Amino acid sequence: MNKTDIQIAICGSAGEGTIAAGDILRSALAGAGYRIIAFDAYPAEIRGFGKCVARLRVTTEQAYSLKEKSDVLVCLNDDHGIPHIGEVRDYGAVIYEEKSIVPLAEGAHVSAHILPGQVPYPVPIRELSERTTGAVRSRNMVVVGYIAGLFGLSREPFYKIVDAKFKNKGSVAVQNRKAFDAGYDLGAATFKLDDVQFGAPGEMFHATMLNGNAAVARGCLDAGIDTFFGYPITPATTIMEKLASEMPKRGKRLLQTEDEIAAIATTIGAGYTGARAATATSGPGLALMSEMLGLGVMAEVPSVVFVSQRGGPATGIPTKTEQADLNIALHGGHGDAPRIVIAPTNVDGCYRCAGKAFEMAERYQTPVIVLLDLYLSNRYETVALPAKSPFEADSDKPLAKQDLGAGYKRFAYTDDHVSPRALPGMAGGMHVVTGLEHNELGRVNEQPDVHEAMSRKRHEKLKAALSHPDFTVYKRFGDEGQVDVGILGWGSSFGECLEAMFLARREGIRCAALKVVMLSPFPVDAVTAFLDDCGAVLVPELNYQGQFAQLVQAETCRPVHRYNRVTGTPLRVEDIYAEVRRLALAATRKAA
Amino acid sequence: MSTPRHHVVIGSGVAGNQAAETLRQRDPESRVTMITVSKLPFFNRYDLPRVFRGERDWRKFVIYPAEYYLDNRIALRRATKVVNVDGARRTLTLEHNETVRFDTLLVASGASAYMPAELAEYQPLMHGFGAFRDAIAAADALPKDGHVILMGGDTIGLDLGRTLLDVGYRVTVIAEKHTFWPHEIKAEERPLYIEALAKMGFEVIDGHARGEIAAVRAGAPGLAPRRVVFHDGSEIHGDIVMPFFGVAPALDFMLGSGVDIERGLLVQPSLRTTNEAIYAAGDVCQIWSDADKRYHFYHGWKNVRAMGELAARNITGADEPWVPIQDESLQLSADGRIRSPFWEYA
Amino acid sequence: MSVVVNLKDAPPGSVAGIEVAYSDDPRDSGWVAKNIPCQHACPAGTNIPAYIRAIAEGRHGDAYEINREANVLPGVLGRICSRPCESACRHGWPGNGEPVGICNLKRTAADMKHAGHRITEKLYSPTGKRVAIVGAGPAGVAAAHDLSVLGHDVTLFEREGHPGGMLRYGIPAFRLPRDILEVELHNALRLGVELRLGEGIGKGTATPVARLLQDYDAVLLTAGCMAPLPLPLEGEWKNRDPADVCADIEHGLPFLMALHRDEKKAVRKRVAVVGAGFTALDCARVASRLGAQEVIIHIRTAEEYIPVTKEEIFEAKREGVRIRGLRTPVGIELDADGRLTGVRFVQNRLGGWRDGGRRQAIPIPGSEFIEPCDTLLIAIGQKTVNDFLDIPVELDRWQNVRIGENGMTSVKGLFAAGDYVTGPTTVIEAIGRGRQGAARVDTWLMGHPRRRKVVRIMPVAGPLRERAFDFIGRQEMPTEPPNERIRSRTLEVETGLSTETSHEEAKRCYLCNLNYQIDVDRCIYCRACIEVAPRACIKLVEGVDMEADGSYGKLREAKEWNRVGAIWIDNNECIRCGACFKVCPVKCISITRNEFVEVDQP
Amino acid sequence: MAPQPIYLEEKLKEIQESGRLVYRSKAMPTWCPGCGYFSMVDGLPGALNDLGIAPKDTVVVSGIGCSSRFPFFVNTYGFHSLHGRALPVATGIKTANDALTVIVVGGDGDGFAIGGGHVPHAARRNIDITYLLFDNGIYGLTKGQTSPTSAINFHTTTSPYDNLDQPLNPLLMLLTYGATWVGQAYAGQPQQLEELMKEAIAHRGFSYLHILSPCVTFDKTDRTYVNLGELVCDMPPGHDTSNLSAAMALAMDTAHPALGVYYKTERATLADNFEEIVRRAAGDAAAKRATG
Repeated sequence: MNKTDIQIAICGSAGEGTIAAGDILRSALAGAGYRIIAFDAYPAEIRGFGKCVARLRVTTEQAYSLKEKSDVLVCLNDDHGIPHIGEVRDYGAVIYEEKSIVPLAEGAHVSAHILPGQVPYPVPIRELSERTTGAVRSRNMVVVGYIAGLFGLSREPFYKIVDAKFKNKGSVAVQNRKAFDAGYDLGAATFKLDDVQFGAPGEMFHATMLNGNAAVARGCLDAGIDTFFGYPITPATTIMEKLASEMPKRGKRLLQTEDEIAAIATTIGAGYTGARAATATSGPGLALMSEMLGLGVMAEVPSVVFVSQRGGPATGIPTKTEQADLNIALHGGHGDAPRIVIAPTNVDGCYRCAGKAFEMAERYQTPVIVLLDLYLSNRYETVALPAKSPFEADSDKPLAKQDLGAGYKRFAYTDDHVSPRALPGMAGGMHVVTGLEHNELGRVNEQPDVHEAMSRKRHEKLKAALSHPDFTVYKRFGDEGQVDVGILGWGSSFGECLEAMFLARREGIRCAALKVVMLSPFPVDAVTAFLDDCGAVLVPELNYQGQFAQLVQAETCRPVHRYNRVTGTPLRVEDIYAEVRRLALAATRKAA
Repeated sequence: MSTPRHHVVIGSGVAGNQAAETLRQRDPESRVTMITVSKLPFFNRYDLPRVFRGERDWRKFVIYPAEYYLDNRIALRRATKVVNVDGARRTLTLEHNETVRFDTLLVASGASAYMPAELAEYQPLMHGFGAFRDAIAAADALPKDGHVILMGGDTIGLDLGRTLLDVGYRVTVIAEKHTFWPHEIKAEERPLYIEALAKMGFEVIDGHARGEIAAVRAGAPGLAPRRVVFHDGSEIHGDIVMPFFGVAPALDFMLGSGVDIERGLLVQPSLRTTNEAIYAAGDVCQIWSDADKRYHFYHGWKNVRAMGELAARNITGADEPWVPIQDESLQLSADGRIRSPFWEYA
Repeated sequence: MSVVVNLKDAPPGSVAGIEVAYSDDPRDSGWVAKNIPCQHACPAGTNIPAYIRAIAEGRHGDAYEINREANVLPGVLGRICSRPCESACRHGWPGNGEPVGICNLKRTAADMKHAGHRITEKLYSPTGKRVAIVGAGPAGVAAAHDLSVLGHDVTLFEREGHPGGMLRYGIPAFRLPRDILEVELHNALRLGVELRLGEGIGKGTATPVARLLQDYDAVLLTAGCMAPLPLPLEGEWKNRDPADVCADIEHGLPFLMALHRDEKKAVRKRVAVVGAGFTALDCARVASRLGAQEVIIHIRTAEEYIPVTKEEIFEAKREGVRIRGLRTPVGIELDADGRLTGVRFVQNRLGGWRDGGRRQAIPIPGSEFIEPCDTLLIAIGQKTVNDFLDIPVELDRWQNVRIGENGMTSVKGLFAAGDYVTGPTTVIEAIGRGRQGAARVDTWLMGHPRRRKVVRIMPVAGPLRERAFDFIGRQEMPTEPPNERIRSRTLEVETGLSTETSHEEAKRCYLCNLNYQIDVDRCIYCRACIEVAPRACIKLVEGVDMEADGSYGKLREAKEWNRVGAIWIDNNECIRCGACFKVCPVKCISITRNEFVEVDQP
Repeated sequence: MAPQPIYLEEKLKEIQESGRLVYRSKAMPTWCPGCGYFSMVDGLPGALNDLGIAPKDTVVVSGIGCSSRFPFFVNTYGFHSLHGRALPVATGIKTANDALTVIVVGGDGDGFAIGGGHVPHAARRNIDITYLLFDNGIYGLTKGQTSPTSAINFHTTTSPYDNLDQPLNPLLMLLTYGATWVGQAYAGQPQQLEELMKEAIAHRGFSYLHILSPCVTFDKTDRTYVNLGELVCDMPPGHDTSNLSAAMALAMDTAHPALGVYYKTERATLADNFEEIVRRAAGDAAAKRATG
């Protein structure tokens, strides 16, 4: 049985259907039983002349990140395709538009840049589209068909996806099938010179293909979300879009507010009533929400905020990925405002963190921030989701009957620092929540000892989250015991860390990796123990400051080596590995 | 000149590659671009019969590794077709609508199989042998112990025929005036050579006796897939039919370039065409011979390679005339075997 | 859309209820001249897009009539035209594919028109003037037709037994069936033209030219170009015509003419033809049919440069004809019995360019060689003969009669036209020249030109095409199998397009007479049109060059927003696919049909 | 009507000699081909040119959104600020330097959703700026969600069961908020658009021009060129632009959006009031105006 591990990149202008082509390819291949990791990059302009790249890695065994080199590159457009030719491996395929309709200067055509080891496949993409549909917009379907034909894939999964995708659009499905077939026939008739081989999918991987945002939405739904409020912002919008179509089906409510300030306010209002409520935003929105999050902390109202990070500050690079909102997530806002911050590392984690976030928000009566980033939000992976929701339907601290009535203290001091919460509508539970400092009853109180005690309560109650049931706070991979190099990673870039660790071990380096999912409260003991096992520790992350490295150093008082990139693109496995190798060599030299 | 000279070579065969290498050595600062319609880098065409021995991986046929082109700074542009050359402006247009400027141009586009006009309409029923994929397609169509009909039977075809016989196929040659091309054989010696073919294991049919070839047809159900029908009404059956009528220069793109063309590009003994910036080498050119006052084609990989080298030398300042280095005479050895200098490449 | 054109009522006003404009602005006439390359290339100025559109709409009769306005023999030209239009066709421009099969469609118009098709002739009132025309070849027939339409009494003199000239006596029947020729000649001449066959003119005849000048108000000489050029040989053959010496050597044109007078002609086994024109090819193909085993055409330059269509060369090759280049005959080899054994050639190299796009061939000294053959047909060209003239007429340096701008020779009332004036050309050119000659005679007789060419601009509701049409492949002309052809001297080689294939072919025409324009005042520069354009045909422009004749030249494109004066459709690049028209959000793109029409000038 | 040939070089000369190209930047607009915003970015240069306002004396301020890319395509001073915050930025500029011509451009989401809180205040203060509101009834930059002016039953990604919220009536709002010049134009009628821009800019006080425009990429059903082209109509004959009630009545007829000037009046501007306050502070009793 041939193992399949093929990465396809499709490159074109926004509006050429680049992303849609990637979507159809990955959906069809997932439908055929392969495992997929896919990530698209696209610009702020809707159409215009911006570049889009859709990449998908198709495997029979679980992979954790995209590969450095693609096996197949499709250039829908010369200008955008040329810079990407270098990412194709030797004997990989470069598929490109055969002819230009405008005269080109020397070197302006993809064919001028194909390296001697790569295999060129000129295709009359535009012509086939026009020939079959009379228009240019089916170029992407021609290309999808060509790939399927060239690599001998079955047509059926593609037909299924095309029909489903365009089922409400009249003749579009038929047109697109025609364009697909035209591409397929040409691909099948093309003499194949590359060595890209699709093996059979192997044991059918019965999975759903989701991107991070869709997984978040599924997690919300499985956790029984009641209300959602949001304001469109890249790259979080699709969470709302997904929920907008799904929640009403379950009788649940979603409101698009006029801005993020309103979004968090409404979320907290709903949370106050006992509803499971969430909002989703990105860095700029989180900044707007900071003040209101403080109210959530002070009022001990559960709320869930999904934050998908993008390049900042200000409007920054809004369609590029970055992990630079860790600090604002941990510390944003005024005053001592502790909150739970968790960061999934893959699409499956998005689902689990989303569901668990509602449990934690309720159990610890606090805002919970789930940190994603554009790379994870938009990354597609095939995941096997549980058939039945694994999340608790109600995580609220049980409220005993005797608690209610005249003596009811909404903010009572308790052993676990969590107070029993009464919801509007409960007889005898009436109380006032306020942003002002208050006593156990919720009455305004500015006494020094009260503020100190209440601050302690708000901080201490969160510690229990470090042992929240059925939740992976951290996890170690690779060699057990003492190792030369350890990699400490978080969030979306952990997949690259893991692949780099596997690579290092294949190269004979004693190496281990630790993923940290819960960032606040911080699992100090576990991380310290890991650091003590490692000769040197590398902390790769997608921000300039080393925000996570700072956190680790501050919490553990141990030195770490930072590896920071802010290119707007994901980390590269080879780069992380190079750092690991450097550290390992240094260790060997020191030992010698 | 502030920008480096740009040498463009059209064709990535023996002549083109030899020329590119020589240009790179003799003009180290220049840009060298090699343009070819082929998707494969330079491979050994003389090895193609190996396909019928089961060798299917094109990488085993390739002469140079990819790094060769990178190391030698030869920009190799594959799957790229030149459609037009403007000799006055020194530009060429590629089929995909890109314009490339050159300081010097070497046309080494070689030749493609010649197909007599009366057989042109039957081309879909025949298997070519010019490109790697043609060889694969022919091999795919041929069953074990199958029967190959070689029409014409030039030296390329006979060379393939030797391999086919060796591997155990049945091979029929329909001999006519292109048989043994490019060798010229006296009419009286011809029967001896035909006889020699038969000794080698070929089944030989004299096409002339049958009124030359009339048609190639698909086989009826239950019969062999192809049949060749002669004017005299007789026919023979086989699995594949392969035409070997010699070659014709591939130079459509040079029409309108202002460069003189008869059957090939007409060049001086220096291999220069009538445009001082444009040279030609290999099967595409007809070289003027002062000795017999005629234009000549020269064939065979040794000649072609020498032409590539000479053209590149003359492009870069030498002024040397062409001297053929491979003789073109066909011989019959004492034991009655045919020996062609074009077969001496192994 | 169906439009009935009625020129008699033309300007100003409307055509079939559609308001039209007429313009003689050089920008508009320049547009038509440049943008309809086929029509521009046609020596007769045939309105090609209009007739192809008619075929696309299934109106073959109308297509035939549109042809007939420029050329009275559409069925003939649809078979044997040299097709300068197709070389010019926009569909054949780089990147656009193959040219439209214009000539084949012309044949379709003739072959597929209704059996009871009625010919339209726009007759002028009788003038009472009498005109004699000498020579019933293509030029003479076209002139006779036009002059009779214009109301003159025409007498047409022809030396041979039938009208048609080269059409009948030069072109073999396998290319031009005689029934087709008969019908169209009859149609051209039946408006009262008096046809006098077997009547030579001039010296030694009953009808000297001087007499004609007395009896008629004007005389038009269209005597053609029927004398073969002698083969210039060297050495012992210098200034000798080998055809006079050896029975195996003949001049091609007399050979063909004799054959077409139904005289018995034969060739031997190995035929050599020297020459590079249609006559040489016809000789070779006839020789194949007469049983030759080897037919080789020897040419001085190379195949690339010879002035015949590629299709013609291909068909000849399929019939076994071979072409060998770069050789000039210099001598003849005879055996002891005086029979031909071979032709001595000298090897040529190519030289510079001659006028008319031909290459020069320069013999290489000392490179002589002999090609064995037993029949030689010489077809290196023709010239006019003037020895029949019984009155002095001024000649030019090629010994052709000299005519002035009014078409008249040095003798008052004596006009000349066609190949007789220009030297040998093509049939379509001869027809164009014949018509021009007729117009000049008419102008002289009436004292002023009676018709004038203007541009008619007619709005069109939408693109008449689909982008998908551009991907239809050229429909190849089906032919009889080579084996069948060789057995017959009259079996027409080309069998004609079918109804379906002709319809497909007609759809391929870009309809270059449609002018796409953007109303700059209404354009919002949104570039929706550019996005859908199939080529670089819509441009952001800052200026336009003006040509010396007052027409538009190249558009100057703007790269920066603040230099963009207008978005404009470059009609030179435009392939009339209509995509821009469909997509424009503010509907600022208009389509008009711009074409030359002749209007009366009272 | 008989066809009228268009002669390119005459048209180019007319456009080039007009001087309007000076007001364009070098950068080609990046909106989707066919976008209505093209007619606006073409109209403003014409308007400024006709008014003789030099590019250096003009500031174009915008927020975030498709239309807010506008400043990049005109050759004036420009300020591309944050989502919804264009009006306050413009207020600051105008307060600091009253000699500048300040034009605020923005879309329906920017102006009436996130920035909705700013609009009433800019209007009631009668700050002498021109607000060009490009209304396509959708969020374009975030790829097609409902906006505050989206029609009822409009289907978007965030209203998969259709939008059921009543759309705002910006014209009515602005009339209510106290804008002193209110008009409406349509992207598909570029000449009129340009005329109205000119009048709005020339107006002394807060002028609000509402411009109907299609989003050709995300709205294929509602505000298309075809639909808008059929709906829009001329001002009723004899409309009295000084009659606020008549203007409001007209603004309420959203089924037939009339194009032209709805209402205009003269009132002290923010700058006037600044000056008045300065005078009052200086004790100039004579400067006290009747406020009635």
